[in-house]
Amino acid sequence: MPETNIPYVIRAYRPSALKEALMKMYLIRKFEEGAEESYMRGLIHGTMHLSIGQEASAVGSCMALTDEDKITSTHRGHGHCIAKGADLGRMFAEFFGKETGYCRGRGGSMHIADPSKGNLGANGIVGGGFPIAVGAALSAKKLGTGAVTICFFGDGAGNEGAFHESLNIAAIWKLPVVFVCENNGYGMSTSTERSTAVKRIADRATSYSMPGAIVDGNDFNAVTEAVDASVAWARAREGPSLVEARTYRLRGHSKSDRNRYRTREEITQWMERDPIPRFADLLIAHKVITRKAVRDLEDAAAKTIAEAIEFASASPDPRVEEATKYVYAERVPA
Amino acid sequence: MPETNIPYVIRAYRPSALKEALMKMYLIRKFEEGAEESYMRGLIHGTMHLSIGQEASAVGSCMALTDEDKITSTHRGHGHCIAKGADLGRMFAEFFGKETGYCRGRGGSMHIADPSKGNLGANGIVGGGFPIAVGAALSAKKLGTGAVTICFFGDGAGNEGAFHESLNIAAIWKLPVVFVCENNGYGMSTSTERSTAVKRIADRATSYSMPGAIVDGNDFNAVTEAVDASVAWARAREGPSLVEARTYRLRGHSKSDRNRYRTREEITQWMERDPIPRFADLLIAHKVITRKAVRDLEDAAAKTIAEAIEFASASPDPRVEEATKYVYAERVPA
Amino acid sequence: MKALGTPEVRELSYAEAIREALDIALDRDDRVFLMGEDIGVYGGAFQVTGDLVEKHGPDRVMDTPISELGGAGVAVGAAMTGMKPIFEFQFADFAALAMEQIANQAAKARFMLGGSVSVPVVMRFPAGSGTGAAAQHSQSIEAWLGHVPGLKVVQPSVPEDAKGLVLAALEDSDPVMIFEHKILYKMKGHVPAGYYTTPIGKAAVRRTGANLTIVATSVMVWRAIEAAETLAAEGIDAEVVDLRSIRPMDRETVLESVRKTGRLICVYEGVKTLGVGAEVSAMVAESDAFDFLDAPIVRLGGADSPIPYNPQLEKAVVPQVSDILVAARDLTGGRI
Amino acid sequence: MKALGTPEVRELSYAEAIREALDIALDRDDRVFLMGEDIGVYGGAFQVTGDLVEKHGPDRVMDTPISELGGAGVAVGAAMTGMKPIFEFQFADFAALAMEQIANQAAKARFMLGGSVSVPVVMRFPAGSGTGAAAQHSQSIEAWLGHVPGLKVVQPSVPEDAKGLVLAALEDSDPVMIFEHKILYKMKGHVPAGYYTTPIGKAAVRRTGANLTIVATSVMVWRAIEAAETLAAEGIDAEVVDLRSIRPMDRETVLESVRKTGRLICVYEGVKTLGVGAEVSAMVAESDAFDFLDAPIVRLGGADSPIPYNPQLEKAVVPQVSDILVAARDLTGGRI
Ligand SMILES: Cc1ncc(C[n+]2csc(CCOP(=O)(O)OP(=O)(O)O)c2C)c(N)n1
Ligand SMILES: Cc1ncc(C[n+]2csc(CCOP(=O)(O)OP(=O)(O)O)c2C)c(N)n1
Ligand SMILES: [Mg+2]
Ligand SMILES: [Mg+2]
Repeated sequence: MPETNIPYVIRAYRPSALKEALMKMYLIRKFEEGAEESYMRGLIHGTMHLSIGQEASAVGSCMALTDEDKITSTHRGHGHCIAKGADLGRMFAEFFGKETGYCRGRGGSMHIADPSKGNLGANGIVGGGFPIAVGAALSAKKLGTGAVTICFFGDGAGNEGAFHESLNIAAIWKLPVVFVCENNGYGMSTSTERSTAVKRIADRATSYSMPGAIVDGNDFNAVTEAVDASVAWARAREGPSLVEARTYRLRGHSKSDRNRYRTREEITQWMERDPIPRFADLLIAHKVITRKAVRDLEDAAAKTIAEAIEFASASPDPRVEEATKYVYAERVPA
Repeated sequence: MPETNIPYVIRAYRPSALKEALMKMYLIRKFEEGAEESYMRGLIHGTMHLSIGQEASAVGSCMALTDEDKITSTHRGHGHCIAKGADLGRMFAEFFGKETGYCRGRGGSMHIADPSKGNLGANGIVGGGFPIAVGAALSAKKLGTGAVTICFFGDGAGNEGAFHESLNIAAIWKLPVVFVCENNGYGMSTSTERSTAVKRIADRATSYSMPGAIVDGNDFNAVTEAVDASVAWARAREGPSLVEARTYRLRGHSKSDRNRYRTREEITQWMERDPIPRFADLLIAHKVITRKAVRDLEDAAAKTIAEAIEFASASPDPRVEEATKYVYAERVPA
Repeated sequence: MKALGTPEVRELSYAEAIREALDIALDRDDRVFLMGEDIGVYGGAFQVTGDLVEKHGPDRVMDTPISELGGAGVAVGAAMTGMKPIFEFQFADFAALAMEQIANQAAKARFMLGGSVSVPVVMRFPAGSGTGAAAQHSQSIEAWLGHVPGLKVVQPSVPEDAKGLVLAALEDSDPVMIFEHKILYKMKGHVPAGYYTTPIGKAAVRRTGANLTIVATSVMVWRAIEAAETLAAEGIDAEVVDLRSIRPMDRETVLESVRKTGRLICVYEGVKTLGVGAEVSAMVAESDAFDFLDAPIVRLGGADSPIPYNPQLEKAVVPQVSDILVAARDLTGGRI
Repeated sequence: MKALGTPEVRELSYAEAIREALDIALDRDDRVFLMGEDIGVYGGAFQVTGDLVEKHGPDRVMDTPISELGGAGVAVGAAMTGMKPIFEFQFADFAALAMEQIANQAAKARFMLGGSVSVPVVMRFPAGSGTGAAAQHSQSIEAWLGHVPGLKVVQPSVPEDAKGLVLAALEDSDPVMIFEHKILYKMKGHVPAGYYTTPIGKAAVRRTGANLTIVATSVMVWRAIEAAETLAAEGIDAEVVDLRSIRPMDRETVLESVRKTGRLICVYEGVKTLGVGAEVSAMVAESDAFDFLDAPIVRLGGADSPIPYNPQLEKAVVPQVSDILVAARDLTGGRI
């Protein structure tokens, strides 16, 4: 096979990194399934938003990032969190409202964060992460850390004013931030077509004189190639860019969704474009991994999730007397 | 002269309408000068934003509008108000805080409005008028009035989130609204270049799949031709569009501006592109009016302004006991 | 048995009662239309609009993009130009994105323009905690809007009022903000059929009592009534006043009760500091009812904390029946 | 004559005092930077930043586009990741555009994330009426932010505190909101040179008195002092407490004063209903100081109205010295 026909990720990453990426995609899938099941079993309070079907954009986007690099995530943020290296036990513990959770049980699914790995947090406010991501990029520029920030957002979020203000500021100040739109075709029940006055969200990049690209968001290779280019662009101090990853959420919007706004067929069609087997097949085709080893990975992922759930279940609840701890800093730092 | 070389406005409007337009431009200029002088004399409280140099975009944009059509204006809104047919005495009365003012002395320069002529008001909030204009257009569509709304805004306002949200909504719902950007190169002290990540604000129209056009905002003919086309487009139920009129404010941003962010030369250059003599010359060249008649118009404008100031000065102040009148409706309408 | 001529009385949930009001309004007045995120085919995040889009069509039950500032502002602009829009925020918390159109435009337009425009917009805010939705989906921000002259702000606690206040809001020529409580949506109660309005600015005495006044809002009215029943068994006779309207506030009903009982507890879910109870307390403390007070005025508000996710913590930061009991016993102890 | 070792004391205006604090902060700490509309070469709408951009350069005194939500949010994000931004709103009124980043993000991030992040952002809000700028440029919205747990909210009334509170805000690891009053900017007062901080959460007794406590905020402190002087001549000895901090509020200083005087007037410019005075009143009415009260608690707040443009009307809707005199005489009349 001539060099140029070899997919980007095979050229750019070692087999170990690619296997790890596939493992992360399985972990996300099993994590979401585990969360769904835990929800059914009444272990999880409130609501949550599953990213089943969107694993490629989460993991693919984070390939070129280190723990110094930041991300801002969304209400549909479990995948981003795992892609950025979070501990699964602490994630489940958070969902179960436990003291060992990432937010010590105060935040739940919509606020899960792991600043130690550069994940500044999911957000309950659609579009809430836009300016925060730009601020993180501003810090990186000022502190000279060379870090890049990825701002994940949904197609629906792209209609918030915060999108416009943030992309504009990022552009005029040439900040190292990559805006990754996970366009899954809907904001809750409202299709992109009904909510968004442009066919290609990436075209909005022109309003900020920044590069914009559209990729198949269920194609790990395509996502990684585009986002890596954006990350490199940002690291080279060329400023922000926008990548639109076209994908689909295979589950409902949240736990209360009756899916009345889309058809069974549409969902089935997208199931056939599941990003995980596609990526596994790519790795097998390029001999990065064997089919058997893929099955092993998947099994290992399932086991890890089971253990994480166990850890979370066994963890203690926060003390009710400490309900309002963390509203303010306990002391002024030096 | 072949028909096609005849400027649009000469072809499209009767001489009486064109003379009236020139008169309005003089009225705006003299109004602003009168306001400036009144301010110096201590008759006006607070601050105000003069539109000297921007008369062509105000008057040119409103040429195709009737009293049924609406506009939303800005903090720099005196010109729009006059273009939309306001009474000058009541305008001055408002500036002087009088009961006979458009807002009964409660609003001042930044809130001047004349709903009877379709002017929904200046706005103290930059970008505050965007969604209001879209709402007015939605009413027109729902009520089937055929009315069009013009939303005036500045280059600086184009960086507010409200711009993005409003243009998007107007586009998806195909509403009869024309967004007219008066790009005078600065938002207060901040040049468009330093604040805005795109060279041509009209290019942002692509983010909403709507037509966008740029014109010389000091050229009455160009403004009118572009905005009239947009108004016709809206009346034909084709939806919104965006027109960027490149202009300049010859005075400081407000009364407290020391003009430290721009050069004398720049101001002088733009003085040479004053829209009023340019339009007068065009009308003279096309024999719509004589030079003498132009001078008469200018004199008449000055006289009208003097009378308006006199009316305002002689008007009564609001009664202090009625300071909080109009916070709520006095009664529920039938 | 129903007497002839009395209105039909049925049990509806709070959400159904609101939907009925919206339905009636859409039928009665062409100028009324609904806007909000996912209020069409989805039926609204809390199924308040339900199937209204099927009956009235997508032009009158309009799904908006996720653009709270723009959406609310479009409603404001439409209200200024002849329509009567009802805008649903998906969660009250998102009003933070639209405060400019609510507080700077809608609330002030009539005044700033010297009475030359009206802004008869209605906005609905599903508010409050208790659903495990954490800090950004559980707030009670009625105090923000209650602080804004030009707005009217109501907080129905029973289905009957929820319906009546929506219809009253539509008769009003000023902007009316309706705070609904998410955990009340499923609560059932008697709701008269047909058209009626519940007056804006009037509190309702839900239980009469002689020893103690409990002024409560929204879901706290239910907790106050429950507490009052327990207290009655202990010989403490509490009067429960459902404030219903935050702006304007029904001064007279509250003062009259306090003059009678001499003791006041305000119970509200919003953050205690600068919350609705602060205003109730101050209103009483500056009035002639002050002289009737036999004890300090107690406020039971939400803790000065965001709402936590964990359900036990979530409960701990807002007043519960037990908190009301403790406060009431404390306040009346040995003094009745 | 200046005693050896006492800090140098000079007269500076309130705006100059803030500028000096910003200058010191920029010098001391690389992480500090300023953001805001026209704060660079223009020097800020009220000339608070003045020529700081010349000294510190445009990377540390950054003009932002007219994007309050984005600008404030960028400051929040920068604060979460190691910087100490100071964001200037050109007018406090524009905070309505950024409430989401202030109240939903900055205020709640530490809590929602279980203590794993800090948001040491400082925001400055030029507030208040008296400049003829009408309804959208004259608001006092400290009550909105005072209602939000996670924030700290201060309101300096004198140049010395204005400087000291800016520097204290920068030492704080939580978001601190500083409400400055536009008509105080030119007011001069003693300001110590060099670095010092004024504690957040502490009120200041500006005048001691025995008959009456006047708790005032911001510009009202000056009016209260002026009134107190007139009252003194009439034999009414008023204590004036400058609240300084809205959140946290200095309960003890207020209660101590009320326990002594038995009478309380709260004077504030914000809208009366649900304004700062409501909280002060309720805080006293629920405390043990209640038993010391000899008279109702009086609130003098802004009228329940937007701020009008006409200067006479503008004055009429916010408390003036004469209003304080009337209230004080009324409250103490025949009862001292
Ligand atoms: C400001 C705000 N508005 C509305 C919501 C309610 N909401 C949560 S997720 C969502 C849809 C978001 O759509 P999109 O950005 O496309 O992300 P997706 O859910 O498809 O991943 C909505 C409307 C919210 N959380 N915040
Ligand atoms: C939301 C808001 N932010 C800031 C201001 C202060 N301000 C008033 S006018 C102005 C500049 C506006 O620039 P532009 O939109 O270009 O209009 P121009 O003044 O140039 O006509 C600013 C920053 C405001 N009034 N409202
Ligand atoms: Mg989506
Ligand atoms: Mg401009």
